[in-house]
Amino acid sequence: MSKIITLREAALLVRPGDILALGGMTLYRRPVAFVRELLRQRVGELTLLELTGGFESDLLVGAGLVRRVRTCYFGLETFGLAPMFTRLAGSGGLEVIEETEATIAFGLRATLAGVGFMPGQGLLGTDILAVRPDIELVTCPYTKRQLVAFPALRPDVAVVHCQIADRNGNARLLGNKAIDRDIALTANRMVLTAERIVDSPADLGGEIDLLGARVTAVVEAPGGAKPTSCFPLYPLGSLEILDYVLACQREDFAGYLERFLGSD
Amino acid sequence: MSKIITLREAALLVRPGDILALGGMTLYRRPVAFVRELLRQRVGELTLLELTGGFESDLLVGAGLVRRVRTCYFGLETFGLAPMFTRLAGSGGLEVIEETEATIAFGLRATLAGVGFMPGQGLLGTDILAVRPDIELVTCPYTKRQLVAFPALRPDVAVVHCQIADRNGNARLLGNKAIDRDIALTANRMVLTAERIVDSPADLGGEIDLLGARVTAVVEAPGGAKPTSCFPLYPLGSLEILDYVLACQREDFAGYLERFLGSD
Amino acid sequence: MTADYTVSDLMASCIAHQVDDGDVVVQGIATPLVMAAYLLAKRTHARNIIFASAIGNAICSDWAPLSLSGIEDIWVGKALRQLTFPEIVCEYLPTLKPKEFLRPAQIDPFGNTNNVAIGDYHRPRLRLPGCGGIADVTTYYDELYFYVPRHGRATFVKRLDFKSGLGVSPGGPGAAAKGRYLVSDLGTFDFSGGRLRLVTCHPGVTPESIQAKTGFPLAIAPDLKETPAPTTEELRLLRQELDPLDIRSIECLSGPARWARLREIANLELSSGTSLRGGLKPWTWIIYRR
Amino acid sequence: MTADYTVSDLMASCIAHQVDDGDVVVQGIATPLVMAAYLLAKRTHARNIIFASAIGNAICSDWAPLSLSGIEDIWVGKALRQLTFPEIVCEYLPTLKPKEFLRPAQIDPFGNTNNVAIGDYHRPRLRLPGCGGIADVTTYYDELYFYVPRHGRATFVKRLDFKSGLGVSPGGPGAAAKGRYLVSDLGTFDFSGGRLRLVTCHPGVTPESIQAKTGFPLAIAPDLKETPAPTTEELRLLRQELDPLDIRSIECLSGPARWARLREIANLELSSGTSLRGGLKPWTWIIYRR
Repeated sequence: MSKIITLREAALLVRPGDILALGGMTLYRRPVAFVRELLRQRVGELTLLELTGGFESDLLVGAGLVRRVRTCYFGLETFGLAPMFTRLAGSGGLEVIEETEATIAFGLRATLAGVGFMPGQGLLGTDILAVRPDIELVTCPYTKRQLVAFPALRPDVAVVHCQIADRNGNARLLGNKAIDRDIALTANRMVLTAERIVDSPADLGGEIDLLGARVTAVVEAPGGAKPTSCFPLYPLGSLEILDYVLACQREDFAGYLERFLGSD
Repeated sequence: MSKIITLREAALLVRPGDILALGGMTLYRRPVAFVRELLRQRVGELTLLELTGGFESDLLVGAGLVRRVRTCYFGLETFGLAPMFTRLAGSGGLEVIEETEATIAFGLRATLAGVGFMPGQGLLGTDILAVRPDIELVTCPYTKRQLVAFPALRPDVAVVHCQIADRNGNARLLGNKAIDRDIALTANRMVLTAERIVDSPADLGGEIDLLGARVTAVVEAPGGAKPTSCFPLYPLGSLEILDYVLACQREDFAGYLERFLGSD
Repeated sequence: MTADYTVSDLMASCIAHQVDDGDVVVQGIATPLVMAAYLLAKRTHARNIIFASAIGNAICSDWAPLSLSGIEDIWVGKALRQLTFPEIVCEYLPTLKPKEFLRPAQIDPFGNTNNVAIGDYHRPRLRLPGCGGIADVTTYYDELYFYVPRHGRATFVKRLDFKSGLGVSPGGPGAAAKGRYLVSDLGTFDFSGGRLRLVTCHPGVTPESIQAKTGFPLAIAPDLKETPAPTTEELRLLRQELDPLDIRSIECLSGPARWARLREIANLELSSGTSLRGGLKPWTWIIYRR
Repeated sequence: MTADYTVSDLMASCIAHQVDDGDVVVQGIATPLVMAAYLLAKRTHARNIIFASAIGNAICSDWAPLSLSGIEDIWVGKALRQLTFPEIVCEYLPTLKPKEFLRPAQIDPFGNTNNVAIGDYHRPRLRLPGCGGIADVTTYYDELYFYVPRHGRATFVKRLDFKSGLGVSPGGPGAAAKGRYLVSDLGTFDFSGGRLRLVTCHPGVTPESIQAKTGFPLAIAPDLKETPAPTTEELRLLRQELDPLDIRSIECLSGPARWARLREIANLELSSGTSLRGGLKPWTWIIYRR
């Protein structure tokens, strides 16, 4: 019973309304090929859960498939603001759940530990708490100090692009590890896209980052992170990212999207 | 300003009454050479903090240098009970703070996060809570479920034996990782003993497990884990462990200790 | 018991049969019998199981024969990944809820266990090594599996001296479901109705002799059967491939017999050089190649 | 400002001087100016600093020149260790309390900052990318360091639209200690007395012109000085070794000028093949050698 399926089949694992967690960060090792297929199938009403939102996240937002984003940064780094996120979040067309590194990291750790929260430092004294009325405080029973109770986070489905995986979904991540291991362990469904698939763990050439036992499906997708980077196979496609920024600048998101979906 | 010092100098970093955390586990990659030096200098009134206590821990206990142990297992695995721990804990000559894997793991994570506790599953319904009146419960503000608030743990001094380290204390751990990274990051003082010391991180041949920035002193100690194992350099000295068990069996701990201190 | 196999062979076979293909299985400290059984399952009907272990702090899918002095060969040399212990405890165990065979020093009819102290906790007749993570995982594992290599009234007790592992409350919710299986050197048991119940007697063992060695009245399954003997292929695998030094049988021994056997095995490993095998994955060796 | 160096050279030099040897220093997202400064410190007076970074999720002691498309060359190819992001957030940052230079979109006189939204949060005039971890780390860092590449009244505000980074409460305990340093393209500042205070003006800049571009009354140090220019050796290192493509200057640009410069750098990297260098450590390459 092989886990290897096509991109088209894998995209069916994402259902409208899902909390979709994307691996990698901003412009690095993003599951772009998978997102292209989601855009083709127009799976909508999504909640995007990411460490940082970037290029392909902005396409999903611009295409109207995202209802809500949960991330601590959504932008194109040195290339500037993420155009569609900036527009839609500014006009009220997109719900933003204000996250920080700690709400995401401790939230996933709470789910991993099987509990409803993790206490940590952060947020106290800032306005984040005012726009996150769902976040409660907790008093340390030992120090009596007030702490933030970071609530547990769990994706419905996680999608991670990796450099190399075996047929069971054991995978190595080179480059940023981001929160990929954590979304893979906590998601109810987990899709792995890989530059290369090998037969057995012994062929991976190093320790795994993702455990096959938690992987639902594996898709072969060489170049599947482009134009984001896939260290050390290919660098960030800076010119492609600039093209996107400038297309949006001249109000041509729709045209860009059409060209993007036409490419493969 | 080199961090490289001798075993004798390093042992001075442990002060009477310290909470001493030992790296490795049970019979694997234990800092035995360092403990031999502690036994020679007779640094006492120690609280031993370990994932699991084993051979060298039993020597410290038998020599009367330990006032209190904090561990979730103290024994010699397949070789049976740890003779001196068993005797002294049974006769009231040793205080045992009953730990479990979770009290140790979450306790160290609390310290790492800079908070007084971490909530987790475990202990509820068992008698551990009855003998650990210092452990409080906490209610999850979201689920209203009662959880154990594992209290923060911090060693005064941590000692870890590694296969290879650089002069700054960046080190790789092969074999069991145990709680070594966590005691190294949380301890106020940190001693590293190493089979081999190289000049720079580039000579380590792989990713580090311990960060030099948190290491106080580095000691070259080839064979420094014997008779416990140091994977893959040398296996467990099963016959040596048996010799110890049988010496204690014939009430000759003192003779064994003398021979042990005479060896190097 | 016939002379064809040992009781540890039989127990390894019983444990192996409880493992399903695809399981994540966990081994505690000093449990070679369980390791032999997991390897047996992997080499027969459960090729895709994943091992995790207290020793090695690793997840593995590949395997090596059992070893006394070179126990890390299995867990480290063949690891898919080595983890830190806090990762295992705070993340992997609660998330994966693996199948684990626990060995209690005391167990009551409801699957509550003690590995901390015999007698009064503060002045014990026998201080035990401690419960490791049993007081943690038994609060959230959905199913409990046990093994007892030396069945006796000291182990099967009406009332525990100390509860360091959580079974079920008599008649409590889910009582029947949580306790699942126990194998001793005398028979196999389930927890039907929430109480330990004898299901099969090992060949040559009577239910009366088991009851006599059990410190509380045993429920007995109406269709009590004999435990099936290990197959010829299982015995071949155990003896020739998985555990040729018979390390699994150590758990059934105690005192001088155990020490003698340990010495014998240690000497055998030393003379045959099996205590540190080759075949380790390259990244664990990188530092020694230069 | 003389023609000998750019304002980003000067700011890099200023930031480098704030780094002490042995520091653990952290770089946030999209902050090449800070990276250039850290490398400059490492190559001059602070050889033993350790870098950690949001991009790369790694701890490094070795370095590589700045790159736009190959930014991971520094952080991954040269890593002492790659970490998962939760390890960094939940463990390393609170434990190491590193030195980090934050770039606020808005900052008030007390070092409170905003990187979330300009205008009303729910209907912002400009939605910003978000604060990353600034709302977390500023609650426990003992000292705060800032840089502002484009000094203006939009950034230096009397009252924040949204507080996503914690400075000090006016007159609160430890107020003077927490805010430590700010460098902009016009001058350098401390938080003496708990309020932003001008300490040096960059060459050619007057305190009046800085006040005119600051949205609140500025305190001014009694011994106001001129910011020392970068040394010849610092300029040589920045231009020839650390950042020959002048990626650090991008942060001082905006709009079409920025896009044009980015395109120029990207094309340069493509043509020179510098966007993915060699020299990566062997274990990152293992899978490609076969």
